[in-house]
Amino acid sequence: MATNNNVIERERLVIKFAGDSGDGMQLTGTQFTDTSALLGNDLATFPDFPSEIRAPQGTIAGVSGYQVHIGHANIYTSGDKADVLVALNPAALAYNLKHCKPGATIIVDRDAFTEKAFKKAKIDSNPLEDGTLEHYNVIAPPVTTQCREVLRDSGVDSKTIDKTRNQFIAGILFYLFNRDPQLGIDFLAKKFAKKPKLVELNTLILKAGYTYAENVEAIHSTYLINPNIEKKGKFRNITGNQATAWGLMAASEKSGLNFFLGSYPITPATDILMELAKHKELGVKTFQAEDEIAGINSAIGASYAGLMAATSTSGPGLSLKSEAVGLAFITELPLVIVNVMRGGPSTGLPTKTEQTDLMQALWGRNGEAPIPIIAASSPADCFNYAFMAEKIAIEHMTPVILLTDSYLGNGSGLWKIPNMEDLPTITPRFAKANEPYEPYARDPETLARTWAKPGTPGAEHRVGGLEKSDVHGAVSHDPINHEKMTALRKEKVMRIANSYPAQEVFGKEEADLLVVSWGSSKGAAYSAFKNLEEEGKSVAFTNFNFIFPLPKETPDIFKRYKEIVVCELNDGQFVKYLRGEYPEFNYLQVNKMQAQPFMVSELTEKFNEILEAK
Amino acid sequence: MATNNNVIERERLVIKFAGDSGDGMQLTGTQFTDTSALLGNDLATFPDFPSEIRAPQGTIAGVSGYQVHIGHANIYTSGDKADVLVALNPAALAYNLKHCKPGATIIVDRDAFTEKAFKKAKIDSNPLEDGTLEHYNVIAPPVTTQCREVLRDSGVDSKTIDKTRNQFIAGILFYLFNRDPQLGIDFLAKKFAKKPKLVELNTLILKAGYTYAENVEAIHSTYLINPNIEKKGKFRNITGNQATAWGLMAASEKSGLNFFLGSYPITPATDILMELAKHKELGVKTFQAEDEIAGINSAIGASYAGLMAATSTSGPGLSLKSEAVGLAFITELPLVIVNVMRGGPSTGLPTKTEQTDLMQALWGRNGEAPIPIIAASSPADCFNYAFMAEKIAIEHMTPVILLTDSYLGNGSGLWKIPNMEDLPTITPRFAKANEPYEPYARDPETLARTWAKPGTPGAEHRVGGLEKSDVHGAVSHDPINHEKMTALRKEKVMRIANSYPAQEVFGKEEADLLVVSWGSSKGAAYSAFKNLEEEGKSVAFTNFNFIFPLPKETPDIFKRYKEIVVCELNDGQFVKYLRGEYPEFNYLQVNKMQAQPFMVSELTEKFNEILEAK
Amino acid sequence: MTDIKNIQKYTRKDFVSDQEVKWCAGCGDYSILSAVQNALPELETEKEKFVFVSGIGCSSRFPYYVDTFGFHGIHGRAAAIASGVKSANPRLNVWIMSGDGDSMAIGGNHFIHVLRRNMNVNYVLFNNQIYGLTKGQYSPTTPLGQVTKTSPYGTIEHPFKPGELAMGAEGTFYARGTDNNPKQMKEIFIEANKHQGTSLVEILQNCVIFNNNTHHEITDKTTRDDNQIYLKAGEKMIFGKEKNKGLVLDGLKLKVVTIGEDGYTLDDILVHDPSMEDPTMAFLLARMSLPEYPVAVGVLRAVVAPVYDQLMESQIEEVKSISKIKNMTDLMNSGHTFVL
Amino acid sequence: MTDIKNIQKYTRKDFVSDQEVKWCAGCGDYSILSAVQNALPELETEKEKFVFVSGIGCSSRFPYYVDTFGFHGIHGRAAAIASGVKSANPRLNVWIMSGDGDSMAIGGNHFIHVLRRNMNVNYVLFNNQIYGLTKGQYSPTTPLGQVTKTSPYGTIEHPFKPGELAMGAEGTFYARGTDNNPKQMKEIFIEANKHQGTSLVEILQNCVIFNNNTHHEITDKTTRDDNQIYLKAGEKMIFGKEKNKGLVLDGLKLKVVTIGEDGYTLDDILVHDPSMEDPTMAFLLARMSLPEYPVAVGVLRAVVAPVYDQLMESQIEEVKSISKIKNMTDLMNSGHTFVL
Ligand SMILES: Cc1ncc(C[n+]2csc(CCOP(=O)(O)OP(=O)(O)O)c2C)c(N)n1
Ligand SMILES: Cc1ncc(C[n+]2csc(CCOP(=O)(O)OP(=O)(O)O)c2C)c(N)n1
Ligand code: SF4
Ligand code: SF4
Ligand SMILES: [Mg+2]
Ligand SMILES: [Mg+2]
Repeated sequence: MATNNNVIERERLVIKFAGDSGDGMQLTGTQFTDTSALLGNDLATFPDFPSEIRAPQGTIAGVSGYQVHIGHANIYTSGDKADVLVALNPAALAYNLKHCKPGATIIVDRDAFTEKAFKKAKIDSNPLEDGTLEHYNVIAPPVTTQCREVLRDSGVDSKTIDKTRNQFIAGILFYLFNRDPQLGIDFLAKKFAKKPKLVELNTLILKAGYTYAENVEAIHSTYLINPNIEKKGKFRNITGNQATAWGLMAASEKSGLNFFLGSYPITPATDILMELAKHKELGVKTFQAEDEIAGINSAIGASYAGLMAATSTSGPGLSLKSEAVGLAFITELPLVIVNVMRGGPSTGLPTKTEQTDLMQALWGRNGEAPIPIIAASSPADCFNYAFMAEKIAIEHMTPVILLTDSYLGNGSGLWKIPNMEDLPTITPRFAKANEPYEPYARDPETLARTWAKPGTPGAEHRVGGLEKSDVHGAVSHDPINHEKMTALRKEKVMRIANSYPAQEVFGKEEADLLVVSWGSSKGAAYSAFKNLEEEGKSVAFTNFNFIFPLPKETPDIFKRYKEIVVCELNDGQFVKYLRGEYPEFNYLQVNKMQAQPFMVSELTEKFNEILEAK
Repeated sequence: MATNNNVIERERLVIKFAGDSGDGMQLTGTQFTDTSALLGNDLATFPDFPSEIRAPQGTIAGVSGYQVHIGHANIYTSGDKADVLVALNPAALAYNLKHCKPGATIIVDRDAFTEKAFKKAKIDSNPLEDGTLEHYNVIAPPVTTQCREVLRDSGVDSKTIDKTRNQFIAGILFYLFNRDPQLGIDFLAKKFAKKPKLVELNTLILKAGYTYAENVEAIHSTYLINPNIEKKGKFRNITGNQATAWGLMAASEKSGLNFFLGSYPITPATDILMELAKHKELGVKTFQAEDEIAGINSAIGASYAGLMAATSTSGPGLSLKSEAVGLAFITELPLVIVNVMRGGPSTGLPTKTEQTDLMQALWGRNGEAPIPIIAASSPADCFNYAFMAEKIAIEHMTPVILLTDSYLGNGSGLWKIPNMEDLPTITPRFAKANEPYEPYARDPETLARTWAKPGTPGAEHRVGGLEKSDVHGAVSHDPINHEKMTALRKEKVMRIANSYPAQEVFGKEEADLLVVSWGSSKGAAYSAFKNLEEEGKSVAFTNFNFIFPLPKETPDIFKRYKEIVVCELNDGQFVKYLRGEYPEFNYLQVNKMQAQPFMVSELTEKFNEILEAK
Repeated sequence: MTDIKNIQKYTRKDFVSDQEVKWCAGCGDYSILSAVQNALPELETEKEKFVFVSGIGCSSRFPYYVDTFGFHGIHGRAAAIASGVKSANPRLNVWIMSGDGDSMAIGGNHFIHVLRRNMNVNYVLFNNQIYGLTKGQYSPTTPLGQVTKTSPYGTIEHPFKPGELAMGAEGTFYARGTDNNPKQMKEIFIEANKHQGTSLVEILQNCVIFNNNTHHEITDKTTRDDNQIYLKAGEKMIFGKEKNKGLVLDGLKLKVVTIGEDGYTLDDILVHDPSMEDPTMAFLLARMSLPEYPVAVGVLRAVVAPVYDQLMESQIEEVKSISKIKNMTDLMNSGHTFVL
Repeated sequence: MTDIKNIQKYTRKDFVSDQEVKWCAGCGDYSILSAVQNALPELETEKEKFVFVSGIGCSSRFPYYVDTFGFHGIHGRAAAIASGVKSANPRLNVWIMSGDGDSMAIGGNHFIHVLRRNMNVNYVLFNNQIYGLTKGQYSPTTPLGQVTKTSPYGTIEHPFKPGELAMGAEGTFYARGTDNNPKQMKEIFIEANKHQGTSLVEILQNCVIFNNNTHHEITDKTTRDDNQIYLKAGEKMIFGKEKNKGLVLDGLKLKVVTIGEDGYTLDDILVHDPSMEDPTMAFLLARMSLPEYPVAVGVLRAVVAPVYDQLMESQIEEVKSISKIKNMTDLMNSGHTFVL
């Protein structure tokens, strides 16, 4: 372990890895992340792809990144600006410099800073020499040369050698963070378990990087991030998309129903389909449909057949599904529609994040068709909300829309592995064989109708998209019946709020400012609130995960605060919705339409402005 | 002409024709309507189909109806309950009696009241004899017998003879309304111009009916409805769907652009496609697509190619189009999306009317994509608003949603034929050949971009669903550019409100109650307001046709009234939208979810309740 | 697979629901309904295992009238819904009932994909060459040039032939019947049900109101012997009132010959083999149309091929049998975990 | 139709846009782009009359790179957008550029309908048998059993053959080329452009990243002479390194023979005639696959048939010429009007 005179303890640090897609930045990022977790740090990560198409190497458009935020403190976002930047070529440096803190540590491969590379990156002079990096702490070893030197006699070609460059940097980082390099080597051994040669080469390079760092004078001080002591138990690092998939699967196990996903690939939701497709060992059925419409309709069919069913998509796909969402609603069949939001409108910015599908989720279908909407707030809690969405769908016999987004779906964080026994029960109410069955008879408490699986003798019945008569379910054009059914369907959904957990409010009971966020804005908004609270400001914070129906205590909470500010990554959809629901309050709003997550710093600033303006 | 001692002058009257679909009620209704128009009455009509499928003859489910509201006074709705009911079989009577005023005149064919018919209609005893009709003025000639008698020697079979029954009734009606039967005969001569035999038979029967009425003692008094003197000029009776089609065609002629419709049939919007398909003589291109998605995408293609383009559909079809609406929005191409609303959710009540697609129109697509929304208010003004929708689309380079509904689309009213010269100009701004062209350069006033038709040399450019850089239109993932483009697209749409006509307010400048309606609720809401005004109540009225953006003076109007009540055929969508936009006002609401238009009486009652509760 | 002895003996009546049938008098849909209701008791399947799925259209009202499980879906999506039902529970007996517009206009994509996947369902296509429910617009099977409500000057669209499109989509079963031949329809439905995979049955159906007599030349009792050929496996391809006409192969074309004329004898006539894996013969037979050829009815193609829902089940069973992960607890605790 | 003498002489460069091409190094799309850019100058059409329409996918980025009018649409809808462009203005030269997922998964319905209608457009199908843009899920053309990101245990879906499906949809033109044969691609594009109607050109395209070498056996330079047969109108169907193999008809099947062996001579070998109205031969040729047959490239089918956009125009002209209604004023004042 490094013993450096100058060890700085830090609460939290942001490290950004950037390079071409072939540079192994994703791998190095994961290695760093896993090691941090092993050492007990809390963490959150977020990959940053330039666009769906792989752009030419060495260009700005081709830069792909991976950001990790680690902390002794609890971590709620993947971090604002970077404390440490790893940039494997000039384009990666040029693109990311504006996302670094002043004085940040910058680690580059000096060998990659050639005239040819500058041209590709469209920069005029060498940033290592032209003063660009004057105010940064630059570590610029000749990584390529070093790697080729170390592996000169290894018998592998230089292309293969160059692919180990990232491990030289990893070695430097292990030193810089006062970490035992053996942890990194263990990671490699696991990762490349089937390719011992790769393990050998990369291990040599990692060690070389570490040694280099020990010797070089550029490293004046190293960082120490102590373990997070609030988190105890068994954890894993999980992305939001994986957590969503697992939450659905856990709900399936809990309910005793097999799971079916009908889906069509679309960025950034595809991972959910891919994750679920892996788990045939748990009986998961994935149907990769010909389009989004077939995706949801097949899921409706599976739900009719008595399985726990879901469909997953992103904005444009949700548009295509909207007609069928109405069908699921009027047939009152359980179905979870996962929508991983991305930058819109239309194809928009498909690899970027936004919260712009809220109104679509609320209203995007014909007729009066109110459907419960739930939004997750962190990669890890996607598990819980996916689970909850299924529980509500099944127990209340309704489609449910679960909103996550690119930031949550692709980002990761530490997730405490639950005990299956501790998860809530999920109890489907099926029609029994040879008992009288009325398709639209309802449970008096929830108003849910009874689910009758084909194969149940005596429960033969017909459902469909036409309005049906109360209880009996015959096709009905009777005006009074329509009014009644409309009211019943709505009331059924409104009653879901009866079983919500209490809406959590952080900070003061009464205060000058209540910060409100929903879904994935929570991390940044909460962190900004925390900053203000620490400064002694009169603030409180609440985040909405249950979007429709809203928690009943919402107005009671709102009325305790002088000002309410609603933060969201759109042009003001949630705030407009709140105004429609609770027009008695005045709402301020913070919106960002850059298809990028909020930064804690910008929110802190905004909230301070509001408090000062008072 | 009938000279009856007892002629009652009436301001307005409602006549309902009901029978099996084969009974010619539509024909008799149209004959009566046209004659009324010839005589200068104002009028509105509304057909009432039971369901899309033709149900078995003689059953309640099979009853098809046609209601006409005629007046010396201005007519704004197709009428509440009927003053005169024509019921060609017991089922038609049983179904419609509840829609008749007390004391209404009921005309039936006595011969149709057989045991067999009662069974089909599921009634237990003969309503002509069991007291059911005690409080009505019943005219019950043996129509079938009479017709067979009259045409005994005509050489046609009894099936053909029975099809003339409706003209016997027509004869009675001509007498009852003090009308010259020759008008009815002229109508037949025109209608069956190519079938002289039919004209002959029907004329004989009409005359027989008239004679019968002259003699029968059941007719104590006859009605006279004087010409409406406020309406002057050349009129025609037009349905909302036809008026929509013609409004689009008129816009095409005015703009000098050929017209293209990409559409897929769906009730109740199909008539628009069918009407447009007829007008190849005016160069109209109709593309009956394989589905709604192809319908709108072909229209987007046609718009890109430089034609005036539209797509027409109803609720579920709008859902399917929602992804492509976003494409039209981000490519900033002119396109009118006509949505003829029907009962939802899902397939719902496809032949019935509702205003439940407002929120879908506002929000039904991914990302921030604000699109202008216009709603028509009467069958005749569908022409103007369709024209306006195209004008806005073309001059502001944006898709526009035009909302009508089943009530407007299938209903009809008198429409004053405009002079083409009097219609506003429509001026497309096309790129010129061999001049520099930037796809996202904007007109400084409207912010509209310039339209560049393929075929224009030098204007070659690419558009698409991905976010584009300001001015130049290259694919852009730049965060700041995205924020800017989002704001520009919104601002462009908001500026459309600069060119709106003033929002009309009827009644008092300041009052206790402002009645608010939108779209097709106008007729009933206005009539109810008129009732109250005549009673001297402190009321005013305003109707919204421009839904998004709202007229700028809206809050200034609202603030002049103590109470605001919003009437709409849904669960409260417009009112929720108003609350979101102008939360400073308190809104009362009247909603109806019976997939039936408002009755003037029920609104009058509600408004009175509100005024009294104060 | 089903345990036959436990299945009660059903009659037609067991499959008649209490809903009033709401088609126009004289509509061809009635006879299709009754042929299906006649066939069901012979399929040796418990009543509660049947699921009828439809889209929207006159024909799509079908499920309401059969007293089994039924799903009246949305326009064009019957095949997608049915694919979900069948994948979810391969032990159900799933029928898709759909019109030419429902299947080949808005539903065209699901139509070709369900065939390609070879989902084990029975697919009855009611081909009346018109949109009935919406009152008479042309459909993708309406003949070129026909005047309809949306083609007042005649359509300008070349129509699909359903059987041919099915071959193009690699369909494994295709049969054709006519609405005025209930006995034949019943036979075909029974065959369709036997087939493992997507059994497409096109019924030439008459819409009396909006497209009356569109199939008249083919189906009329006075001409049908000459204008139809009923193909049966293993039998000669013979037709005609006198049973003296037959089909022979002439290069890559079929040719109608009269037995005993031009030197053709019974031996020259082709023998029908719907089980040929190569779809070319079925393609030729499906394409036959008047006046050059009689229209083929009966089972044109029925070949053995892998079935989607069965592959899905067996893949799951296989993975289950070899995986060490038996439940969510195993899964969540597998791989990289950290104890803090 | 175009006035040829007024058209300037273009070179490839005229069709290169200023946008940076963003495909992976080694992607087959590059050579397709350059083959198209090479073909365009020879089509005797003013540059501003070209419109390239695409959906979404790696391949669908194509329009950005051609310096003409371009529309990068939404996923699966290129054919629908292009149908609108072409119907609106039949004088434009419209190209659809679309991937196997874009065309045959989400866009399957528009694909079969544009073929059926025979809209006069050129349709280039980039078949890499994978979803490239979304990073490697199986597509409707991925071979059964292939492991991909969404089929970790192998797909259970039987794939489409694009040419066969096109025949099923009554397509009038079908050609196949390979991304590593630019000269041939250029020839095919020129032929496609000549054809009046929907000219479907399938290019076997390599996705180096997610499905590398999927067409390797067919396209590899060392084996392609034996594994491909380049069909040319009026020429014998001969292939092989030694040009000694050929195709003959054996009943309803094609058979590969060696000239000079088993008694087969050059005379026995079939002559290619893409203009045969009957699609059966094209169906057989399109279906040929390894190892039994070589894969057919070149123009497999090109037949004359009515063209949608032309019919639309002529129907309008005809009605215009006979109608008394010349403008809206005439129309609004026709029929039943009332002067009050
Ligand atoms: C999304 C949607 N689009 C359009 C319609 C209207 N629609 C209902 S059925 C139908 C076509 C019916 O034709 P077909 O499938 O041939 O059935 P048929 O009535 O002839 O039996 C149409 C266009 C609809 N209900 N939903
Ligand atoms: C409505 C919608 N659904 C899904 C997607 C995601 N998506 C984009 S391209 C694509 C498939 C691409 O495959 P292909 O068409 O074969 O093109 P390739 O990338 O292989 O050239 C998918 C699933 C999308 N953009 N929009
Ligand atoms: S409209 Fe045609 S298809 Fe529909 S029920 Fe009537 S006859 Fe049958
Ligand atoms: S992912 Fe495949 S298809 Fe897409 S650009 Fe790369 S190599 Fe080409
Ligand atoms: Mg049909
Ligand atoms: Mg592909």
